[in-house]
Amino acid sequence: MIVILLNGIVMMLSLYLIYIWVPPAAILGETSRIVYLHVPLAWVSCLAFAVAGIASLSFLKKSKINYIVYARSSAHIGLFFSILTVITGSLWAKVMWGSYWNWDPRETSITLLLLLYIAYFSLQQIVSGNPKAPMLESVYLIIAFVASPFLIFVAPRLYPTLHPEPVINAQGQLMLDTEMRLVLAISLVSFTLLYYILLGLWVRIYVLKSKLHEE
Amino acid sequence: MKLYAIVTAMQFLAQTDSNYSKTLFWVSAVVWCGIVCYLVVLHRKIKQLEKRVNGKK
Amino acid sequence: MVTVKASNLSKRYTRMLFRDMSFSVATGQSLAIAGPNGSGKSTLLKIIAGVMTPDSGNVAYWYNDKPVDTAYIRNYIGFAAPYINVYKYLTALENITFAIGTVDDDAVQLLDVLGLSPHSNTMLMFYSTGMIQRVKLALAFLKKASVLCLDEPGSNLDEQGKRVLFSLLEKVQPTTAIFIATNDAHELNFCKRSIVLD
Amino acid sequence: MIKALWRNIQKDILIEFRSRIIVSIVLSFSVIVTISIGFATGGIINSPLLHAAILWIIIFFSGMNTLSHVFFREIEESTALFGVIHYPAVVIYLSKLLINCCVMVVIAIMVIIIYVFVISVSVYHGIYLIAILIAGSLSLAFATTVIGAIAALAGARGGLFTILAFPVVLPLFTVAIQSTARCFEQQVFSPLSAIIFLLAFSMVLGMVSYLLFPYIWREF
Repeated sequence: MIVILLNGIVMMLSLYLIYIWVPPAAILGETSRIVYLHVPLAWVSCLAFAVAGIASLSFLKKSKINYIVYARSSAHIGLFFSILTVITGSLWAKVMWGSYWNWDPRETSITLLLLLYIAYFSLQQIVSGNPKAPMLESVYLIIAFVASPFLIFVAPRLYPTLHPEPVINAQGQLMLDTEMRLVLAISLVSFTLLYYILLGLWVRIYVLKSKLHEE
Repeated sequence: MKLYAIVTAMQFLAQTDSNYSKTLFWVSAVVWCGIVCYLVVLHRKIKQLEKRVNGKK
Repeated sequence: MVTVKASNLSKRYTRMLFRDMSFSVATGQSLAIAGPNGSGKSTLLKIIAGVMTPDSGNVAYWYNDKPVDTAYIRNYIGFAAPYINVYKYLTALENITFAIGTVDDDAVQLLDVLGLSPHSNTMLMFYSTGMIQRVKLALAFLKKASVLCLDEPGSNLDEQGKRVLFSLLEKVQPTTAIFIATNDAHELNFCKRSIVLD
Repeated sequence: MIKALWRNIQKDILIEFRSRIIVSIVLSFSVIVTISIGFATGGIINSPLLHAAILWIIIFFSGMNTLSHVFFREIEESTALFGVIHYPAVVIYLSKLLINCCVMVVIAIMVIIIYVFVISVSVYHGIYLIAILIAGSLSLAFATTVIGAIAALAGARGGLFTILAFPVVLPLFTVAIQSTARCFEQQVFSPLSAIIFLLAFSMVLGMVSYLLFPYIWREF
């Protein structure tokens, strides 16, 4: 319960800071506030993916069933947040560069993450009856987990000729001064706490589901 | 869960009275409604499952 | 001299197949596993052969009183069962070279005894089920392993085939530990000891 | 170890050539797609990047039809247990991996020959092109072999395999396309960085798959 309360307070604080307190960035004005939402969303999707990868790895090592529950729950949250990130990203790109989609390296890596989640869940659907399902899922997740850093090396080299360098590269290289950086940090913390709560909810769902099947 | 409902309501209030740009409004609307609905859906799912588990015992 | 020691094995699918199953079989002994269909005979045999892990308990292999690492158990086991399919696009000899490595004169002689030598160069897709069963038995016996696991070895065999099977079993009995999962009366009383799964 | 590996490979090669499923699928797929693109564009595509993209898409999708077939046949005819009782899972993995590599390299070479024949493309750096094609197809095989096993064990025919393999393979896909595009341009360039990336990618995934494969290829 404390975590929920704590997160409630931090969330409200970050909300207040984002929408009212922090000074808008030089050129972008109001829309620059979206950074404080978009970046944490992307961060949580990656965090969820990493947690799912590590959970699958430990499931392989110790093959205790609750690790696979963590991997699945974390993947659920990751899927939801990566969808949100893609939506907010493209909405914002509409303003920044005038088109909903223009192959910015950040966008492609998040989309790849979304593709990975979709692939993972389609696998999960198909193997749900199979006794080897947990093993198949975690092996695939580990393969994806190992392959994903490679894209980070590839992303900046992606179609370098077509990619216009914006005044402010909207994803991360924003010239953040101290206040903005502080607000971003708080927002990141509040979203991570939110992730933690959602993880607890999903784990609860899986535990209840397995209880149901057992009887 | 009610906490989040209040938080989002407050956020909308902060929105409407000041002249923030439309995109910011849309983006925050998408984000916050998404999260709140997600929480509510999960919460209801848990309640439902708990009812069925207790029902079975 | 090999000993296969199983200690409180248990395995559960939708229902508990068997619980705390313990036995020990040494070279020269044989154990039959009987029980109605779906009682877990094959599962138990797979666990003994090291191809499936039990929910609890374990199977220990001792060769000349030295424990055998689980990764190398497969070299000590000859396994023939209806659920182990041979490659239809390969001929009998090719299957043997794949599984055993070389087709030596023992192999040729055994194929002759099993009446397979005239067809040993045709693909198994053209074989009858009885002949396929004989190929499977040949593969298990040719392994010359110190443990022999057979799941319904007599299935699809005609009288002459069964006679050959029992003569082979008698021949290898002194030097191997034999496990047979079956409901066939003749095979059951071939084995000295037996377990019944319900 | 080597003898065991050779026996597995020999078995798979014999079966593949006798059943001739892979060979017919691959040949027909790559020929049909290349020719249809030839028809559509009348053989005139000016941008090198487009050439490279089309080339790699053909290679990727013909690979997708075949790479999981090696495992799927074992599951379909339930001969997997037969292999497992005689050989450790790693030997089975290595033999299937080598077969997939050969299949992919053959696909790549065949596709490039048909492509150059059907669609007028000016290749300025032939040797580089071949090197990148081989490195790319090898890394495709390395990256997707275990995913092929997963798709086969999941019991889904081709569709699932493509969905699962695409996001994992995307990084090397983009690098391969970019470096192949440069082969169709005049100015000199060194494909070394691309080839190193492709091989590094496949080494890492190959190693991880080597460790993971025994966890899924058991208990049939």
